[in-house]
Amino acid sequence: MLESLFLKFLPSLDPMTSAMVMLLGMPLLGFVIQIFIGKRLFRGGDWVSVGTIFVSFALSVLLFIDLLSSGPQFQWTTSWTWIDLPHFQLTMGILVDPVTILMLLVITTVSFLVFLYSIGYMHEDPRYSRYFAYLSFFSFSMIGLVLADNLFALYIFWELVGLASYLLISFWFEKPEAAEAGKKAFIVTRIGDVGMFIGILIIFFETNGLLHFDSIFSYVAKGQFGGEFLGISLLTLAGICIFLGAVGKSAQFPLHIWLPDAMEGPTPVSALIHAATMVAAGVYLVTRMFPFFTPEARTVIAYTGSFTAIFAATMALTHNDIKKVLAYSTISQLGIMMMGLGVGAYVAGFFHLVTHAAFKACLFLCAGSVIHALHTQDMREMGGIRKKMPITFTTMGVATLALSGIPFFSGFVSKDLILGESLSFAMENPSHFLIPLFGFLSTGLTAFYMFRLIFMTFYGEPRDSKKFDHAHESPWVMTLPLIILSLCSLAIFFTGSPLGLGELSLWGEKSQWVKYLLEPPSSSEHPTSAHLYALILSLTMAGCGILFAYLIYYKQTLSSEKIAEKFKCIYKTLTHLYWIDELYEWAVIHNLLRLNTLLAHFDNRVIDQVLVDGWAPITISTSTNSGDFDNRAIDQMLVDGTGKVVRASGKEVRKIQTGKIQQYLLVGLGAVCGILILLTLV
Amino acid sequence: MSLPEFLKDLFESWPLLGSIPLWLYSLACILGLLFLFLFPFAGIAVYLERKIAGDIQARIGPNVVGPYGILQWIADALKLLLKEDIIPAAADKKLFILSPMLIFLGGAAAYAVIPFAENVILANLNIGIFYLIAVTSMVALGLILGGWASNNKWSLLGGMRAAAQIVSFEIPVALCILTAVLVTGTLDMTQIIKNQSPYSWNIFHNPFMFIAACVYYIAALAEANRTPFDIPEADSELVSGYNTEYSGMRFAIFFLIEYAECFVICAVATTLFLGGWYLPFIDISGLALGLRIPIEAMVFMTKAVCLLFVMMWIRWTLPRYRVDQLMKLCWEVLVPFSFACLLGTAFWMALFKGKGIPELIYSLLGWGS
Amino acid sequence: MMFAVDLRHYLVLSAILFVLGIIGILSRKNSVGILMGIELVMNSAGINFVAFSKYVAADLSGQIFALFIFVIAASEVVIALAIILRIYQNKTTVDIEDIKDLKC
Amino acid sequence: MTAQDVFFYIFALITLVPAFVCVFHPNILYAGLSLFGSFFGVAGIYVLLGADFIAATQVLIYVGGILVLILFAVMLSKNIYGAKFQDEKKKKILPGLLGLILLGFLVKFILTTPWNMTLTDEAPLPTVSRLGDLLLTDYLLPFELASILLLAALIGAIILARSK
Repeated sequence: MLESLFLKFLPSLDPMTSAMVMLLGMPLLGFVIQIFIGKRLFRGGDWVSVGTIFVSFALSVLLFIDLLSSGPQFQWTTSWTWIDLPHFQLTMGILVDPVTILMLLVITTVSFLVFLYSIGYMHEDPRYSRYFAYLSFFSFSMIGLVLADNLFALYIFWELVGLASYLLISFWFEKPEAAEAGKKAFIVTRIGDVGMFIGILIIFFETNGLLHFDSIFSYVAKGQFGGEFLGISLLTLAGICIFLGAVGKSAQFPLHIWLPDAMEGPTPVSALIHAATMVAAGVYLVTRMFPFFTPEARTVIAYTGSFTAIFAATMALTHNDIKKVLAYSTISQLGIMMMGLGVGAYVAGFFHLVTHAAFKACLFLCAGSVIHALHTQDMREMGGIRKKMPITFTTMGVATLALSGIPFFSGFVSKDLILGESLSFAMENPSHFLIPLFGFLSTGLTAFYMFRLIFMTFYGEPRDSKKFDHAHESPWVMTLPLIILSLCSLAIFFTGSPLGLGELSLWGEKSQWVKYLLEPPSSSEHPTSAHLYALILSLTMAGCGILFAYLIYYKQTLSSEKIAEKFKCIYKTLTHLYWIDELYEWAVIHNLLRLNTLLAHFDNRVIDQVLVDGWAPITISTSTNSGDFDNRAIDQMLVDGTGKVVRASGKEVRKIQTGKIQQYLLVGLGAVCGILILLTLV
Repeated sequence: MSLPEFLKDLFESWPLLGSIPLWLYSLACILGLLFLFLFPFAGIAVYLERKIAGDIQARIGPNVVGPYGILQWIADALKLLLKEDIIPAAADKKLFILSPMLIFLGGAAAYAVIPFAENVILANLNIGIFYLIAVTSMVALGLILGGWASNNKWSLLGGMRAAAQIVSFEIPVALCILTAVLVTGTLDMTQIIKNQSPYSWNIFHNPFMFIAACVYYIAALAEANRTPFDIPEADSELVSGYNTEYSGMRFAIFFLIEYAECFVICAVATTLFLGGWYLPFIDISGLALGLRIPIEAMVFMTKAVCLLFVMMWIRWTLPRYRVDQLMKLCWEVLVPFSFACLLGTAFWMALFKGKGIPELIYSLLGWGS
Repeated sequence: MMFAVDLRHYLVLSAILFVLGIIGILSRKNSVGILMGIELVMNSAGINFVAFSKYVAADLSGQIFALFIFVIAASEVVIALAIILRIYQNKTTVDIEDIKDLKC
Repeated sequence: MTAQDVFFYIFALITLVPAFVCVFHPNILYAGLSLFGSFFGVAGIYVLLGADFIAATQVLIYVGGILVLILFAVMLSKNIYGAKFQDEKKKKILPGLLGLILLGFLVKFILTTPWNMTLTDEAPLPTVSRLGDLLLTDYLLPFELASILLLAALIGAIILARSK
């Protein structure tokens, strides 16, 4: 469908290439137009950005329809040489396979809806068109990231995405917190990226310059990837290094600290970048490189993921900032995905990425809608706005149920798959029992803090009547994305069966499209016998979480203050986020400064005063002597003597130069004639 | 096939005419074009101009000589022929005489490659349009000489202005012509028309061609020193510019060539952009040659005369530009636009394999070519 | 058959044109006149190129070089005339004999 | 003598006589004007050599451009009202003599060199497309350099001629 369309309109170009270039280029076009002339356009040019991203969105949908009809074996790739050196060639290319197309679909859908939403959310902002320029730039980079067919291209777009994230987090740079948060996000992710770059370099040197995904995998599959470093095989080390990049970008422990601060950016940005797409890039990277990871590396991934899941979930319990709660929830869910990939649940991990993108974007946009109405982010100042904002309430409720893993909703389907696989993984390797344990606990905590959020925001009495009176439902450009995203959070959208369970489905195999399209790499076959236990366990955990939230924040039969008082130590730890920031401050920054002072002292005392200054007397005496020689012998005899000779001869020769160009030419012509005559005579 | 060759072919079997050599046919064609087309056409154009000016200014215009003043142009021509030929005493006599000749040469030489109909073209050069650009640039030389030779400051200023203007505006003109050549892929005037068709004129080939056509028309107006770009002969500043001192027959030549050049511009625009002798949507290529040639010639002339009418309309509607405004218009508006058109058309040709908008629409509708 | 035209006739023609141009360059006092001489020399070079392109090389590279000569001639004349105009504005003369400021 | 030979001599005359006038006429304006004939004659020579495109370019650039510019310069750089453009009678003997010697040698070389003439009698005409192909393939670099040269000349001329 896509190909025939392009063949008709652009007959001279390869249809798939032009489609991909257009898909990638439209947001870039939007960015260029917006950044240069956006301000002068009608309505600040928002229609340019929305229009361009809509084209990309439409192309992705067409591509997806093509993919559904051609099946999971679909793969299209093209590449061209970028740098051509004698011993190696760097190519740039496009790889389109089911993973790419699913990512494209997620990115362009959420982007389009967020762009639409932003029209309403940002309409009073003085830098309206620049905001859209940045958003377009982000979409361009993200699409480029998933289209890249080699690690190097992916790395370039990986950094561009980071840049876009930085620009958008510190979009309101007048606020010092926003500027700080942007810097923090940029620097912390950079730590992970350095790891990733080291990983790429290891691969590059080990494989003699292979950077293409397919060629790396076949190289690894042939067992040629040898080498050890300090007793660890280089393959594992490279895998962990690559994973470090994902840790940074997907905010896994211990580099998770930037994501909550990133909530200083505009809320649609949080929805797009810090919930649905960019932070999922880490998960995408692990998915893309999946065959590359050794079992050891996978175990590291699984532990990191599961620990992050429970760790972030606990931190979300005590926060009162609506966006930060969602941010911690995002970290926790990303941890779940990583855990799934780590235990080998390739399909489930990626599936959760897709479902999570929909419902988490929805949650953020709902939160944005609430913030837009109440002009506060503090949940303690909200409450009781259920009736005033029915659409926001309903959609947010749907997304919350999806996040909590309740049947009939999408989160249930994907999360349950992951938990089941992790359980069966632990049953095979009982020593790794902590992984599923963390996973199930975080499920319960997730349900608890999400319902806490719902109850505090929408139920009860309004705590701030002034803000409450101003509250109103948002305009249609904001509610329409909410409705669409909440529809996408229903299980039926992903499975074809309303409950989201079992093999029952309305449209056959293809209705479970994510599962249908993804082919797990052969190395990750797992018996899924543990699903039923996992189902019961996770539902119990979620039920408990919801029950506690109901008792504490709705019925208020249990007082939250009393609980906090009772577990004061834990409560304090949680509100201080485990003192991680303080730890970094002390361990890294403080000690670094001390070391710097020490080095400066060394520099000053030893190098400057002893080494450098010590040279001076020696130099002075030498130069005095050589200066004498210079003056007497060279200057007065050689140099001045030459000058005198030249001046004397110049005085005579000068007379030839008359300044009359014709005379010169005449002499030249005469010389030519003279030479000719001489030649004929000889 | 050019007109002399065509005629020779036609009369090959005739007893007397068949033995005439080709060069005699050529001579006859040249003379015929001059006396039967160029001179009367210029006269009629003057009459038309005066009538249209009258209409626009709510006057009647010439109405005494003949019915509706139709014979006015003959009277004018006779008057100019019979007037005393004055050469100012201080003028440089040789150059004063040479200048109208040069102008006439440049103006009339362009007619060699104007394709009135299939086979009705004096010389079927394969660099036709390029030849046309080259010879029309000679007019500038004649004007500057005329201005100089008159030994009169208004004449000199007018001549210099004319030369500067023509040299400058030649650039956008040539670039727009190049744009059209890019689309048709040939410099041959007949081929340029034949590469179009009743269904796809060049002007609709792509959006840039449309802009190029407009830019060409404006720049060509300036190249012919027509209002609103007639600053070389701006009568309120320079009396009458380079032809102030001329009278009688020599003045008539200046006058004649001005109208001849206007027609050349319109004919070139017709050829390059408006499909030449093709009727819109009516394909007459099936008709016999004898029937087709008159129809084609009529279609071509109609299109050209319509453009000529627009020229006169503009002349009597718009005020005159200032010199600095004129140069600004050329270098800051027309030249960038024509470059943009050239580039845009080049991209279009690469992107759509040379297909124009009409062809794309027809192929989408499945009508074939 | 001395009058049957071949390559040599063209070359002699261009040689005459060349020498005329040289004489012009050497003898004109007016710097615009010198420029005219240069144009003649350039034209003679063009004739040579095109003639060789027809008679010796039998391809079009000579004509290409003639085109490049046009380009060079155009840029040369533009720059030279601009310089001459500037000199005229500064010294109110274009006489080559008076333009000898480079002499120390 | 064929018709082509006759045309050659005609064009040679059209070229050389004005060139002679251009060099030796005392009035600089007349000298410039006579260039017109010379350029035209060279264009005719080009036509005889089968280079129709070059001929048209010659007319376009030399007559329409360079000559007009030269006349402009002549008029702008002299007191144009009344003054005669008398080029001071100057010794032209030495340059003329040297030129004649040079010409003699040139003619001698031309006539004595055994030219390796490979005249092909192919139809000379459609040169335009072949020239275009050559310019954009084999001669692409010179072509680009020429365009840079023209741009530089354009900017240089504007800066030089701009009134301060």
